[in-house]
Amino acid sequence: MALTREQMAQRVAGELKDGFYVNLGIGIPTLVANYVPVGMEVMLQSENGLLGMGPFPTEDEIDPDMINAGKQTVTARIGASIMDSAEAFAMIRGGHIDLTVLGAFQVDVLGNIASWMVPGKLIKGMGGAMDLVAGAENIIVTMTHASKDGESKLLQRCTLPLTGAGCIKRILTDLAYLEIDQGAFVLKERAPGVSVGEIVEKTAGELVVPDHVPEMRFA
Amino acid sequence: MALTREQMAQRVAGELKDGFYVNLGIGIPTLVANYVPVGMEVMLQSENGLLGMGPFPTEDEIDPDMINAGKQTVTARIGASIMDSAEAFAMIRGGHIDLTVLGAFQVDVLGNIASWMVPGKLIKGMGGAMDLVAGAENIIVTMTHASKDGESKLLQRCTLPLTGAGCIKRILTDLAYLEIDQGAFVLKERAPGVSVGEIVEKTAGELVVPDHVPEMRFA
Amino acid sequence: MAGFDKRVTSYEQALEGLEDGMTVLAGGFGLCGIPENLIAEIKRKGTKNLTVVSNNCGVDGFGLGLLLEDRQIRKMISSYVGENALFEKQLLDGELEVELTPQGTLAEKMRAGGAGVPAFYTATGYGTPIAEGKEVRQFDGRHYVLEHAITGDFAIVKGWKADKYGNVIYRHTARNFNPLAAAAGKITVVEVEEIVEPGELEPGEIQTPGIYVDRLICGTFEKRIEKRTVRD
Amino acid sequence: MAGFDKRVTSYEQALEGLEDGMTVLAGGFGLCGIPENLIAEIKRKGTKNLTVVSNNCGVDGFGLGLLLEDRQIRKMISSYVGENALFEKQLLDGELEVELTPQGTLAEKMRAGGAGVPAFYTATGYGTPIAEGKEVRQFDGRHYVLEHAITGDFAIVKGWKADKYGNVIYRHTARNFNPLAAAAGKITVVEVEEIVEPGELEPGEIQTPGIYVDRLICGTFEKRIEKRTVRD
Repeated sequence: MALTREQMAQRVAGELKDGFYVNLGIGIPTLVANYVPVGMEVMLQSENGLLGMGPFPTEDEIDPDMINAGKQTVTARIGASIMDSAEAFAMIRGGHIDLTVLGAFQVDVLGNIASWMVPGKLIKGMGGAMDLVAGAENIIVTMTHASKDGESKLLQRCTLPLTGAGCIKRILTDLAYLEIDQGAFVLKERAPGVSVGEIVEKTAGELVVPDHVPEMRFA
Repeated sequence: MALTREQMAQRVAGELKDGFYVNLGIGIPTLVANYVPVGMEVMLQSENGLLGMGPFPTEDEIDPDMINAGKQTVTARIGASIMDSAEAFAMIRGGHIDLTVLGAFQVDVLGNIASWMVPGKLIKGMGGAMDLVAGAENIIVTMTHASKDGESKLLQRCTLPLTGAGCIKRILTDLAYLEIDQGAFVLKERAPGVSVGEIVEKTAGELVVPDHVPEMRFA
Repeated sequence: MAGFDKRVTSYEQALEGLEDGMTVLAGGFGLCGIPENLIAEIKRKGTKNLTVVSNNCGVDGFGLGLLLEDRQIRKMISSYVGENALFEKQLLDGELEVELTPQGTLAEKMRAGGAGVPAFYTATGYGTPIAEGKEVRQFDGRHYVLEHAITGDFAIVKGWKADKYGNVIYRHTARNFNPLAAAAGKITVVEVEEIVEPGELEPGEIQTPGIYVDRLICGTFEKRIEKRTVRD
Repeated sequence: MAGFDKRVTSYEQALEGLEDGMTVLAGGFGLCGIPENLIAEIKRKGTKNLTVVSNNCGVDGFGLGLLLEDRQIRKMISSYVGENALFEKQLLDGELEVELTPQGTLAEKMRAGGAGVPAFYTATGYGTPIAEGKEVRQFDGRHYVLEHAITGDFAIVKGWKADKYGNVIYRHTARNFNPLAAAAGKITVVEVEEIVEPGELEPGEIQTPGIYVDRLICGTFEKRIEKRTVRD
């Protein structure tokens, strides 16, 4: 069975470490915050200028001057700091963020990522995505393995305009966890009940399948 | 008579305007602060990170965490702000300082200035002088017209290593106030009692002498 | 004292000298920390053919979205132009030009503009359409793109509190692009919620020193929320 | 909570891993805001062959001057090396290398190092010995010099107050190069006068966010004054 959005978030949370500064993109990445293991602490960065994002506010706490990069009203946790946008991106560009999780349209075997533009559709803009993929040392892409039409999103070469070149090493899809190594996807784990055959079939780019591909485990 | 250091400072103060942000170098430039005309207000910047330098502290006010770019203990005036050194120089480099006054060893007809190094002597370093001459829109150099040995400091070409190239337009010496225009010094004013002849004699670089060269006036 | 008193008494005065065809830098992220009254004054003034540098372009009917209604903006330099029907229409009709710029690069370009750095290298956008036509250079084996500074004829900025010297502090994440715009404007106009007595702001806590500020005005703000999210 | 608790309990721990030949960025201007106890610990440790990036080199017998006594510094990158007899002697004897860098360029190089900008253009130093061997380029008809970022294996920083998360504020002009060094160190060690309870520092007033800080220690400081000037 393909992973649910919640399961994908839960699996990504398994990559967190105590004391990590983390930037979570919009969508599935945002859900990762719900699965931080008990006893572990991470600090969430929001690239508009907030390090140490807390939960959404209560009705009473809502403050139009306190929003995240998704423009949602948020709170600041104990230990938070607030800075201007140049400083927030200095943090990102300077490689100070331990982990960035973001969605994508396509990823290829060279670690290229396309996530911001589909030619012919209206362009909304890349926001901070290009800075994040160029700046973070450690990025996990979350996306469905294939589009609704069944087209693979793991390609030999991205066909959409890139967000970043050669910057992705780890991908979590609804079917598998893969790493990119020496110009190929390497299948590391499969979703419970998903066969290697299905993953092979839905992966357009070169895929290395080890002898043993363990199933992901969820608590 | 050649101007005293105090008179030189007083003459430079005549170039101040109400609301100017000003950076004063060490030596004679520092004295300019004593001659700000009554009813006029200027804000002094110190490039270590203080905008709005006040007077020296009283014994009781002395604070080792409050110093100026000359490393002297100072105070902050009402309306002051304190920033890190990158921001202090952003202010300078970005052309936000209205007037910079600094000393020099030599100036030439191209507006080159040499003020930081005499080969063969120990080099102490340029500090912020190179940033100041490159960043300020408006610079006045104060220096004696000639060295103690009688050698002119206003040259056709500087012989000492430069602090900045083509950035000086105005010079106040103990003998004259001059401007640089089209590759020559232009004699604008002479110190009271100093003859045009003496200035001509002590100026090595090309000098334009207008028909009428007024004497400086001091209140 | 007049020399450092940056206060003006009307929004008309605040934007005196703003002319057709100028470049305006605007603070704010989404609708958070936008100079909403200065934007409204630009609409009232009817200035046309503007290049506006702002991370976003407001929404339909609020913020910079207001300036689209009378086609006052010729070109936007932004990272995300958002959910704005009128924007979409003008873009597709070719009435509006958009120069998309990654958010961090946009912030750094404005910072560079204020700091007198004409150009800098960044890894952001290497190998993407953003790098097309730009110089690419390797440092330590990694590729970087040369990006140029941005400055504006005017900067319009929203602060929280200021003193009459133009020393400004911002509130929470309403800081965002505001101090960057403030430093990069030839004429910088700041509107704030409160003008406090001189000396009330500690020198060390000031986020935009008055040297960057030409005009200061106290306003009242709607502070519309774009995405109201709450927990139980 | 352990993950964000940056506190260490000894100066030995604070500088664990500092090795011969490393590059150390030091905050401070003159003797103002220098990490005096961390410098003293480097002396105690006896680490040699260091490259030290600091605007100044202390004075004889205090601050970075201490590290000259046992010839621990191989190279200084500074704007002004000051009035320091031992410094002068080692320089003339060829035991010490000095890379003079204009003060604003030094600050910007450190800022660039922390911010992931590998290089930037500045007008400072154009046409002077500082520009020799460096790329010069014109923007808008003016000449600029290409300068590269500086980072350090360690940064040693003096703050005023911090919380255990490593969020730091500085006091008055003791800020100077400290936040720049903090952001540009691979391992950043901050010593402060006081460690306050979490939540005591407002998020918006923090000058060095904890993300830049690896180790935090509370010390006592002499705060020697270099030029004591008073008015009557």
